[in-house]
Amino acid sequence: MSAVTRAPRKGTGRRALGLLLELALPAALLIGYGLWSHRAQSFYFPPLGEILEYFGELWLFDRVGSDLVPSLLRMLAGYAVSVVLGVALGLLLGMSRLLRTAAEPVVEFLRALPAPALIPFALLMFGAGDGSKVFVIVLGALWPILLNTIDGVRGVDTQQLDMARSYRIPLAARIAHIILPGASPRIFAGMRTSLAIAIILMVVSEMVASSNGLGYFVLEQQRSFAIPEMWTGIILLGVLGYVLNWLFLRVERRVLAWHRGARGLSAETATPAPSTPSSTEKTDA
Amino acid sequence: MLEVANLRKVYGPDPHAAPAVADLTFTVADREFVCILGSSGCGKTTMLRCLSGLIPSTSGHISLRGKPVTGPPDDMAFVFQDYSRSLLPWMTVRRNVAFPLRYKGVDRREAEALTDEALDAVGLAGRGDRYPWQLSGGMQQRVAIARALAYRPSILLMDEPFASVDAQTRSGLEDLLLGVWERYGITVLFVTHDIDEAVYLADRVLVLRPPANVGHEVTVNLPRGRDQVETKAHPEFGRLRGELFAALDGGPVAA
Amino acid sequence: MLEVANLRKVYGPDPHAAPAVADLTFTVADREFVCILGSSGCGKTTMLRCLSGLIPSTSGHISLRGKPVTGPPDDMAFVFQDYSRSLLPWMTVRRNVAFPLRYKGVDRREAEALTDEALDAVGLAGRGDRYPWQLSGGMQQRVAIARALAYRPSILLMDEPFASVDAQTRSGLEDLLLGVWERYGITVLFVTHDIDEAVYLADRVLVLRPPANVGHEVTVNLPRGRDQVETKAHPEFGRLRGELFAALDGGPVAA
Amino acid sequence: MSLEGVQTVGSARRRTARTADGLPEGRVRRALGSRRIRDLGLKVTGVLTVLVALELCARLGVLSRDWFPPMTDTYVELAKLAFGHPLWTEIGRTLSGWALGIGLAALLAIPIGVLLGSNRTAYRLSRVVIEFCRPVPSVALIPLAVLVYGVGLEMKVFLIVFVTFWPILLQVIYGVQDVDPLVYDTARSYGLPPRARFFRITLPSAAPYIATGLRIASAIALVLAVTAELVVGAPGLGQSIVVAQSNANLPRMYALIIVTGLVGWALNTAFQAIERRLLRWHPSQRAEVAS
Amino acid sequence: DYGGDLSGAGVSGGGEGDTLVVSETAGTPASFLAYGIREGYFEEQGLNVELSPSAGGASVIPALLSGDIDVAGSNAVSALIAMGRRMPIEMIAAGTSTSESPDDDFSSLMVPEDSPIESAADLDGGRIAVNTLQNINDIVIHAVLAEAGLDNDDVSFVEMPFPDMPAAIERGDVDAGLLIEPFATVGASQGLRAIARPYTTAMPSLQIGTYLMTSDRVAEDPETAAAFRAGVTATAEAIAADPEAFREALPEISDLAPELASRMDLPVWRGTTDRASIERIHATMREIGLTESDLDYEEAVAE
Ligand SMILES: Nc1ncnc2c1ncn2[C@@H]1O[C@H](COP(=O)(O)OP(=O)(O)OP(=O)(O)O)[C@@H](O)[C@H]1O
Ligand SMILES: Nc1ncnc2c1ncn2[C@@H]1O[C@H](COP(=O)(O)OP(=O)(O)OP(=O)(O)O)[C@@H](O)[C@H]1O
Ligand SMILES: [Mg+2]
Ligand SMILES: [Mg+2]
Repeated sequence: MSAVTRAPRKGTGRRALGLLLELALPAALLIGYGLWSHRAQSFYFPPLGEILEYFGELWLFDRVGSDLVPSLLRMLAGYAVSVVLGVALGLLLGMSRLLRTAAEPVVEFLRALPAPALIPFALLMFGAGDGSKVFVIVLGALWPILLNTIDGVRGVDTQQLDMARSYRIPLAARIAHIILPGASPRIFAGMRTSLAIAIILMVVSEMVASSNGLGYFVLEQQRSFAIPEMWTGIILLGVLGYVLNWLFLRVERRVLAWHRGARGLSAETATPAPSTPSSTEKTDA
Repeated sequence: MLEVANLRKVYGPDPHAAPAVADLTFTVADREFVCILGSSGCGKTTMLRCLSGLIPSTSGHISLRGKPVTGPPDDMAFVFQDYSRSLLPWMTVRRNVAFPLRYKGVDRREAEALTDEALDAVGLAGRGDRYPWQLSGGMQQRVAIARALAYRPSILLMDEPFASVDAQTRSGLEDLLLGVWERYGITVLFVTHDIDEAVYLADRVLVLRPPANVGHEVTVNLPRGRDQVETKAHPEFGRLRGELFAALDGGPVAA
Repeated sequence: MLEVANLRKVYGPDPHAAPAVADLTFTVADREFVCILGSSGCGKTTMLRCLSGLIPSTSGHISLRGKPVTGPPDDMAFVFQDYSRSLLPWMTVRRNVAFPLRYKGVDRREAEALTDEALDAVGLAGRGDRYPWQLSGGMQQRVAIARALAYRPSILLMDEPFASVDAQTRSGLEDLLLGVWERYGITVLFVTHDIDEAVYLADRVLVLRPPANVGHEVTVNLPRGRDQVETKAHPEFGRLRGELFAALDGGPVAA
Repeated sequence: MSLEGVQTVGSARRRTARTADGLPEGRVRRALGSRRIRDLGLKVTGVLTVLVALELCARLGVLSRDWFPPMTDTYVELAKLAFGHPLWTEIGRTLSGWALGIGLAALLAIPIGVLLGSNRTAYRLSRVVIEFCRPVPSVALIPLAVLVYGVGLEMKVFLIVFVTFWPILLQVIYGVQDVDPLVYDTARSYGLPPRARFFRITLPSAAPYIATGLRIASAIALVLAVTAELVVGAPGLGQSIVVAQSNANLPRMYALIIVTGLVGWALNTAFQAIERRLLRWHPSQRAEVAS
Repeated sequence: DYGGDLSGAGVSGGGEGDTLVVSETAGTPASFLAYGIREGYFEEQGLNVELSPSAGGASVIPALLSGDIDVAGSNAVSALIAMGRRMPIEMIAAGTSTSESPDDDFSSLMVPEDSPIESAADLDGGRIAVNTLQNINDIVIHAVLAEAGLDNDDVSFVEMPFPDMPAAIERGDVDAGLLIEPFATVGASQGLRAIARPYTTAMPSLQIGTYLMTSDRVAEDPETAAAFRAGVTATAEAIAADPEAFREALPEISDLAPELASRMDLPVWRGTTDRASIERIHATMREIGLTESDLDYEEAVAE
């Protein structure tokens, strides 16, 4: 582990620089938009100042309890179910050719069903409460995790599996210690994609049969042509996505530390960067 | 103990393709140390994989202690030729070695002891907390060997296990292996490209010829308690070496 | 031609950690054949990677033909120790050998010819259309060698390139390499664990001791036009072998 | 042990082995021929299981008759639809949006993904924007898309690109970061120029990830095409669903939803066929090719 | 069997000149236009109308502004909200209206058969399903609640598509739902009970639907707007004169099941915009806070 974590000493200066770097593009875009929207006076693209004003009014912290929190809870519940279900099913289908073949048409069929068309079904099965919303979220967020898990499981190095078999590692341990870690880079890729999809579907699900939540809010504003207010909702979703993704990456960094090391991504040995064989590494020396 | 009869293995779906192993028949006695020599690509690895039950044979019969082999038997350890890919990159060296022990029913304390002992024996005592990808090639190979030794198998299959270590270390590992073999009475099948090594280690040397059937078989009558200097100076050693060299080079030599 | 001065390489972000290579200084002349011996983990691979510009050194200076090395130089070929991972699984053997040629500006026709010639030379003439993972370990290693030879480098770095082939093939490859070296006048840095091989091939043998600084240097004065039987029977061969054995074993021996 | 003996026994065996080949060979070939059929059988079984489960649910009253049309009605409607050309026109309309959208998204996301996956600076520069845009719900953007692009094909394509770009991008980034460094070193040591490294090394290495990404995106794109049609009424399957729904023609609505699912399945099957060809070399496909 | 487009797009009547793309809410409103096109009332005006069904309400207004469609079939509330936000649109013709008498109103506020809710007064604190939020539903339900001394803030609205409402009401996911034809008929057949006829309660002959064009277009090309209005009026008159002919045509011009078409209550069409309705709706909107601006009727409606 120790070789993988960064040296603390040079950390602060570099971190500040990194932060600056990360904020450069968003800042430029915001300024650009601000200037453009001020001049354009477009109805659907209101000036930045106006949006921010409404944002403060609405979300600090008027509607946090009434809309944001219920939305978040639904989303987290849906995401959690998706992860558990996706990884479990993915393992099953990835390891068994028989099950995979049998389930393929059904899975692909379900995957292609549009969420809005499924909402009626969800309403019938789970009622208009949170159940149906979680269901819709799961039905969208499940697939990236499931597909990545299946493909990840199937792509585990055969040499490692042979090793495990030759030492007669029992199935459960083989799953826990070889198949899951081996597939974990892909599972994480799926989970990260799903995180955003879960947020999107949270909104979609709240657009029907709902009386609170971010989706409801956005829809209500849209219906009443309250465009700046609607934008605050979209911005809030972006912020939400960013924060959740940041948390996600922290976890991933932990879990996939070995992978970053083995793949030379922890700024050590050869970085696969086309342009930076020396530049990034010289700084380490 | 191990009986192989008419073993044949063809890769891929077409049974008419060139076989990797064809018509291989031999037996290995309990506690025997058998070395296998053969040119590159003659089917040694394939044979070991079939014997270990990792891949099914196309036809023929393999039995271990009288029971046909259908999957990896208990108490077997395998050191793969492609050692670097057989180590798990997400586990430290120590955990790589200890990993199979847990599922053999060894308790944690003992597993620790076995792991430390094995790592120590292969000269990696201080590297337990590294990851495999932080080690040199030879070290990785020794981790794979340590894993097999710590497992205390009763049958040990080794596929060119010392290919990436220096001569010095190699001699040490040879003697280590002989020590373990004698102490625990295990059966060893050992693939190597080094004729000296084969003669030095083995009770019997099989020479495979493509597609792997036993082209030549040499019983090594050198006294046990072998020694790197003494044994290799023994006149019989030179004779066996010459015989194997000839067998590898040309066709079978009338013994 | 190649000058290495005070080379030091520490893995990881902490420059105070134990170095893999420390304070290494040597030079290699143009068209020289230099073999490198050293115990497992002493830093041979690390050294080659630094020389090739694949990884930056922590400190010290490397220059090739007078120019400092910052990235892989042109006309260099590298045969990696972990050959199986250096082959691209999505390309057939033939394409694995041929693909670097395209980017060297060799036209398609000539690339074909070079590829066929190289595959033929390493004894894989009929296997061009297979994928690497359908080959035995030794064959994979030979594909990596063929790729390097077909590339017609002017400097060739080889990291235990013959570790997985049988003695027979190994001798053949040694002679092949010597032939190529003589014909095309290339500079070779060759890491091996086999002392005989080192003496047989080299103009000069460097013995590295952990952390890799040159502990001993032996100039091989055996006549060129070497021959597996004659050269190895030469009395000087035996003497050099002994000297290197001692150097690997103990401390530096006054030459 | 007499070696001559071994030799003769060996050659005799070789002869018998050759004659005995006929048997296992026939079996293998039959097994091969039947694998396709067996797979088909498995798939049909899978589908039938679900259909029977649905029918059971309907019969046992889990799904009320009042709210669900009898499945048989839906099937009849489906059969009727399948023989009329309007259905195929609608599918064509939806698919043209799908194809353009996913094509454009892939064209954008793959190079950008490779860049971001291999260049830390580029990644850090764009990270905030990416993570901010990713969770922006497409449905909320529909009015804006309609305003800028109208209700036609462009709007659909814009929405599809906006949404599917992210999953593909992420998969590519993860794929690029999973390239074996030794493979990369090989390329560098042989002096491959960056372009060649991209096409020869990075792209094939990341291909399994990209393939998964495309399959994920393919379904999302279809869902989005239909959703856009549903919400704004651009012509296509989605609009047909709205029309059927507004007219309380539930069998047709469900039949159309089933058609959507079937289209998704067909697209995935096509993707998988391509994947099997292109990724022959990958462990995930090897097992199916060899032994 | 299925001669036309499944999505109903591209139904157009002859007539020379440019095609006028009209987007109208799928279902009965779209059928109205389809009938007019089929009977040639728009062709008579020299218009070549192409019909594109939509989900209706507010969502068509962006499409109108983008120029992709020429005329948007929406409802008065969405239109007034948009105008209140200074969007450059105008009403050029009237869409659906409610009938004169509550008995053949095409809308119903429905509750489960065994519901304790007997009248609007019992709705206090309840959840009411509506097909779109911030819309005509708010206005008409306000009227119903106002009669019982309640206000819109005393209930909460839940948006869901009409087809899902009967089930949701039955299950108790919502306490009541505002259904229109043909779903009110469907609901009744599933045992739902109507407690009010909100549309007629709000105002008999209340105009709900409206056709919109951008103000620029109306200013540039008043003839087209007038021609379209004339076509709508002609169609409306034809249906008023012979509703049964329209009813019979329904299964053909829409996907409506013939059995439903014969049973359902039809809305009423009028053609020209009804000033009283618009003013009434606007007043209620002010009251419940859907808009803050004043109504400038001459600006809002082109006649
Ligand atoms: N990626 C890495 N990260 C950290 N340490 C490393 C890494 N690679 C090698 N080392 C360490 O550097 C030292 C030298 O390794 P190197 O691979 O150069 O040895 P070598 O001489 O090639 O050995 P061998 O003959 O076994 O291949 C070893 O102690 C090894 O553990
Ligand atoms: N997965 C595979 N698919 C197809 N052919 C294979 C596969 N693995 C090995 N072969 C072929 O089988 C033959 C025997 O290979 P094997 O690996 O058993 O050789 P080996 O004796 O171990 O050689 P080496 O000493 O080089 O490791 C070779 O011709 C090889 O090409
Ligand atoms: Mg082998
Ligand atoms: Mg090395």
